[in-house]
Amino acid sequence: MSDSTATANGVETEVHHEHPSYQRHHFETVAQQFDATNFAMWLFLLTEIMFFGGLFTAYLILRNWYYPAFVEGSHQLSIFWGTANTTVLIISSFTMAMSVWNAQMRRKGGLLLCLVLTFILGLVFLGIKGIEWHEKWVKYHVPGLHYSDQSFRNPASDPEVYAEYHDKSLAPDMASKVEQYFFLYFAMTGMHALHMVIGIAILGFMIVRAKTGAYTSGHYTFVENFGLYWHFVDIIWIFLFPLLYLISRHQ
Amino acid sequence: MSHISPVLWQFLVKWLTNFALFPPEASKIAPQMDALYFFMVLVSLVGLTIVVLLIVGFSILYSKKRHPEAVQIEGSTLLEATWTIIPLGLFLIMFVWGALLYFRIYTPPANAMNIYVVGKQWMWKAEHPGGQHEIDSLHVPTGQPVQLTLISQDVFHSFSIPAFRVKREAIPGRYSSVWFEATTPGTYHLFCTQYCGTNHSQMIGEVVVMTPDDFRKWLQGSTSGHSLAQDGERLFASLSCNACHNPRPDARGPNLVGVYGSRLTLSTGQTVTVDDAYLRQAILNPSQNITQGYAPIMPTYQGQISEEGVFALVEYLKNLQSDYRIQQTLNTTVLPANSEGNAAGQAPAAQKAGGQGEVQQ
Amino acid sequence: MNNANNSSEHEQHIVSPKIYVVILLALLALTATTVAASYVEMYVFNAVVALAIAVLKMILVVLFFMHIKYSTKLTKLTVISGVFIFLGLISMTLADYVSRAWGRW
Amino acid sequence: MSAATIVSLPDQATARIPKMNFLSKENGLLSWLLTGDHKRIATLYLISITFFFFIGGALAGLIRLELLTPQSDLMAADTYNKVFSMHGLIMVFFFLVPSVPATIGNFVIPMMVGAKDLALPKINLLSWYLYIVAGGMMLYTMATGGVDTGWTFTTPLSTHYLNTNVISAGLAVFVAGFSSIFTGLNFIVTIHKMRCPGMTWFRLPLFVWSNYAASILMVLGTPVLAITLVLIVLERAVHIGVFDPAMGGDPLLFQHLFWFYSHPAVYIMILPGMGVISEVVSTFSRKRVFGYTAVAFSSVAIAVFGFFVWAHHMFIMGISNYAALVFSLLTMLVAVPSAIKIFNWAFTLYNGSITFETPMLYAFGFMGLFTIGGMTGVFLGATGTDIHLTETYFIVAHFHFVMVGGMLMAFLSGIHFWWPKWTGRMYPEKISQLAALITFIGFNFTFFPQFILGTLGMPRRYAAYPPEFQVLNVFSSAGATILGVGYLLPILYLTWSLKYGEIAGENPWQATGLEWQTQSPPLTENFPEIPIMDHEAYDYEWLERQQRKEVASV
Ligand code: HEA
Ligand code: HEA
Ligand code: HEC
Ligand code: CUA
Ligand SMILES: [Cu+2]
Repeated sequence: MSDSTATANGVETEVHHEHPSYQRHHFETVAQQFDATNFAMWLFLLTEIMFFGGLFTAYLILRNWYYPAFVEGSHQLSIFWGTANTTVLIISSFTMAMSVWNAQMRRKGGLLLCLVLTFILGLVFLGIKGIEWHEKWVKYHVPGLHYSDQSFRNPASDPEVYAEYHDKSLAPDMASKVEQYFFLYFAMTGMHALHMVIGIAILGFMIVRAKTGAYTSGHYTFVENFGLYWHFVDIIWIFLFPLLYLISRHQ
Repeated sequence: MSHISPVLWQFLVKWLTNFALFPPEASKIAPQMDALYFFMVLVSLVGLTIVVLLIVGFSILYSKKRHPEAVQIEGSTLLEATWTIIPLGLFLIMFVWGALLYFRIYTPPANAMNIYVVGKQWMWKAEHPGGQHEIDSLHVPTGQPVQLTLISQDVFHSFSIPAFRVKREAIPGRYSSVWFEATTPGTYHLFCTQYCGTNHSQMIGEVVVMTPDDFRKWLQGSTSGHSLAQDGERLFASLSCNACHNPRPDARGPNLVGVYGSRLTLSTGQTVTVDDAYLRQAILNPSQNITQGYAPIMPTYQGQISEEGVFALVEYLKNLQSDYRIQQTLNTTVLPANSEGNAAGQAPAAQKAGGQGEVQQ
Repeated sequence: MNNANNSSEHEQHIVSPKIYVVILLALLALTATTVAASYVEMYVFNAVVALAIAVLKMILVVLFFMHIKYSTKLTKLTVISGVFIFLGLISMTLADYVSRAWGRW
Repeated sequence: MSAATIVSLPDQATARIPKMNFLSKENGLLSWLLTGDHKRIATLYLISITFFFFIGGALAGLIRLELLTPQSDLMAADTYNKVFSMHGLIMVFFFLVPSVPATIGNFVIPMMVGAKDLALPKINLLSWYLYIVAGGMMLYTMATGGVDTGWTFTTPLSTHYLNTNVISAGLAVFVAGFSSIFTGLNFIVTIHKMRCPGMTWFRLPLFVWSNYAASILMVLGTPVLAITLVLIVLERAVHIGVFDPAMGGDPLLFQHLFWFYSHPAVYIMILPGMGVISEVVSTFSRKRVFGYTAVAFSSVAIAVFGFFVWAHHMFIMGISNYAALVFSLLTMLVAVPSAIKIFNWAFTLYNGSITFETPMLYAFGFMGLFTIGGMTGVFLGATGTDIHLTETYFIVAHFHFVMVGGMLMAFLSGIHFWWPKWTGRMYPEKISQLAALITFIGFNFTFFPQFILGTLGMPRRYAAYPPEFQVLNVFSSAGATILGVGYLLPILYLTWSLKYGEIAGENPWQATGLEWQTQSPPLTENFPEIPIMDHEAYDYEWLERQQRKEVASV
């Protein structure tokens, strides 16, 4: 969101007669610049809310219609991995918040550490997601591409899940609706993962720049705004986790 | 030019002699619709006149020549309240009036005669209860409320009869309905008004309104020999519905005699009234609404029955008032249970396991 | 140059790490709760509880990690209006679906 | 007209275009392609949307040509379907949505609020690039066979039954959507954070208010369209999805999501135009807008209520009748603020001192035509009459009255109004007044017969129609030719005026907005120094005092 001008060290931001070099020409004060970019970030997050809003609407309606299918679909997800991923993401949100704090306190080492941790946690999240997706692929649960509804017409054919939930077999028409569940599952987690990928890319960029001390000389707008983005992505997951994994477990 | 102008001239003459601002009023609802329509036209004209008068009047009165110096005014709460409240009032009248019409058009009376209509790219097929089929045309009598039950086989279509002022979308996968009562014999346009692909503009036909006598004659002249319900009965037997839905004490499915119009309690605890839409749903997506006390063992017939077939079954079930004939078919043909050639059908074991009739979320 | 408007406002409220840690622990605890709750058969309330916890977690993240608690009215209003329109989309769409079952339509 | 105009041009013999201005500051293609200057980006936008307007217009010409005769003889039905689909898509997403905001709004909003630039110049430039990418994708779609979904992408038609370029068209609109989101976002931030000292909310010109309202719609509405298009593309790609009834999805869900954006989008299309009208009507009647606050708040009211009426596009599509009632009621409510605006503008004329330059003529055209278009919208908003009128030419007439008679008129009004500021030169007055007149006449000829056609029941999107509708269609096509001339004229004389127009000077209209208190064309940073706002908007007395002071000091 904000500019990427190199930052001169030691510029006193409180002095207004001299503009620090990171202040863009069309802003009157640094405060104004910070305010404006911060507000812009929030507005951008609003658009993101609405973006996911469409998906949530679709999910709620279909879940209402095809509840039994959604139950068996969500039995295919692993609560263990889901919880692990939630934890990972929450911790990464924490390290991101700490990054902002470190930038505010102008502690370069701390900032770097926290950014790197966030980066790694983001990768871990994607890794776990990858494991889960891979399992879907192996079990023919990728709608449209690699799909069979065998496990729902005949749950016993999937001994692992069957042992845990003792699912009844679904009537064929209901069983076919599980594909809808997985379609939404992939659409939602896929969109979320896409946001993670973008976030991680930006994190990489920030780590490089943080090494040069870019954010620890008083101008930490970029870190703060990126933090907002990261937390937002976290919030999306906070909702995806119960929606996809938790709320449809009981028939 | 010279060879065009006579043509153009003919046109204009023809048009001026047949000039119309609105289509013929050939149904009972049409004059009511037109009343509201003309009320709205009137309000619009008055509103437009006021706006134009204000603009023209002020432009003349206060043009720079006449009125070189503007007088600044802040506004006027009173005036502004006026032109907030008056339009609001008028709009609310239109809303209420419109809503009344809407409910009238989409609420068929109980004594309406039902015609089934399937829309598909790019034709309309109508099925009369007496077994008469029509393509791209619809014959209806005057003086008799007619209800259309519409469905689309592929994409959205829209069944529009401008002379009746009614229109309803034919939705894929769901019944919709509309009704009218024709008043004037004649032939009227039938359009598909929802864009439905390449030949959307060819998905047209005609609605022929006849006096009841003529209509009766037409019905007799175009019968296909068996009624829709008879078609349905045959399907009911050949798809072996009667293997489960029969009056025997050990029947696996509920008895369907008199089910139409009754209230059912579902396994979720909800109650529903059985109408056409519910019957269709019960046949094609049986596991979506499980009747209380039964197992979800009914196979789906999605993809095995055409929409016309479903219409026939629905019509049959609607008129199913006694067990007698089901009993008959059962006695003459021995039907293997669950033999509907459903290659990918459930494993029998799974069906046994599915003996869960419990009340649950 | 006239920098008359809100010149010396650059100091952002700095949230102390202690609060961050507390929030982190709260979030983890809530995660554990929601997972545990999902194992209990509560009928409709499974969804209600899980979503309530998610909303709670969201509020914590928004208020503290995202500093809304310390930010201007405008930012608060922005967030609220976003949530409002989001709920509008969902509730009015669902209202259509729910009310279809009411009558014969 | 010379006797009764307010044009106050500098002495043409000595007048010069200021040497330093945003156009002359730097030269070379790169200085344009990498610019951060909102005025240059606005210029880029102006050129690009004009280009797309003429493509859309040429397609409209084809539509009208085909509809001259009842048979589909000029082109086959599938070609016709592609033509109107491309016409709708291009006109809506590549012309009308960005028309006033991205060009005029981009150009004047920073000046109006007294800022040097929009808050996020790079995002602004990015927005233009996204637009160009999207436009390129659209042209690609067109070149490789077009798309025939209609601009509404109706499922399941678009997802399973057509084999045209739905995916590339969908992605083009997706990208264009983000361009629009970024423009809106930028405006909101600028209006909140970049106002000059003394510029309180109620001193903002109404143009800023209405663009603010439109921006809210862009930021909150467009993403829903984006995700809907993503779902369509996925559904087409993997043949499974939530909109497909055969798989248990729901095509109505698509309608809900699509119209959740596309109804607000029609207000995105009209609100900025309404802002233009406020400026123009006030300036040429030398009066403060009657009931400033009411006009300002009505914009916001339209934006907020506008979000909750979307299902009036689905009245016969099988939504529940109760929902239809609610949405119909809300539609009636949202129509009221528009009525308020019309009357407030009319009363702005009262006791004014009115002159009739081209922008004012277009504004009058707007008021008359938008009243008709809006009132016919109410016909459609009432559930009962909608049953008869929906999906017919009545709708086509309705939306062309509001979009072409409304917004396009407002756009032309604004272009003429700010042209002197933009280029430093006047457009030729007489011929432009003629063009305005031609447009008005041509417009009514083209689209008024369509109301009658629609009432008679002629369905829209028909390549062939019953012969009894021909005469009215001939009228309509004839009108379109006149209209085409009316739109070609401005292009010609505006281009001409770039070189030969009279020098405009700072404030030819004697208007009060801050943008008029600086040189034309403005400096790159708009003002020599940041202005301080010490008077209300539309304070013509302040302007007079100011000028007397200047005269005195000379
Ligand atoms: C700029 C674009 C624009 C604008 C501003 C509007 C404005 C309005 N529109 Fe329109 N509309 C479209 C563009 C627009 N529309 C498009 C593109 C479609 C078709 C989409 C498609 O299917 O392809 C459409 C379709 C459409 C429909 C759907 C029809 C259908 O599919 O069945 C409806 C239904 O309610 C509707 C209603 C309205 C209403 C009530 C307004 C109101 O906001 C109008 C308010 C204005 C006024 C009311 C005028 C001012 C009033 C006065 C001066 C008062 C007069 C005096 C007295 C009452 C005394 N519109
Ligand atoms: C901003 C929006 C906008 C604008 C400006 C226009 C402008 C015009 N539109 Fe368009 N129109 C739409 C938006 C718009 N339209 C939409 C959204 C649809 C619905 C699509 C759908 O159903 O999916 C539609 C559909 C539509 C139809 C209905 C098609 C159908 O349903 O079958 C018609 C028919 O007359 C039509 C005509 C015109 C005409 C004559 C113009 C004129 O105003 C254009 C005038 C401009 C020019 C003529 C260009 C300038 C001149 C030249 C380039 C020289 C060459 C000129 C000639 C050869 C004549 N439009
Ligand atoms: C394998 C046995 C079986 C077959 C074959 C079968 N059904 Fe059913 N049907 C059931 C059962 C069990 C129910 C009740 C549970 C439910 O609602 O799904 C039922 C319910 C219904 C209902 C809902 C009404 C009610 O009272 O619940 C209709 C209508 C119906 N079936 C029609 C048909 C038709 C038509 C066919 C043939 C095309 C058919 N069925 C074939 C077992 C069967
Ligand atoms: Cu069927 Cu149009
Ligand atoms: Cu609308």
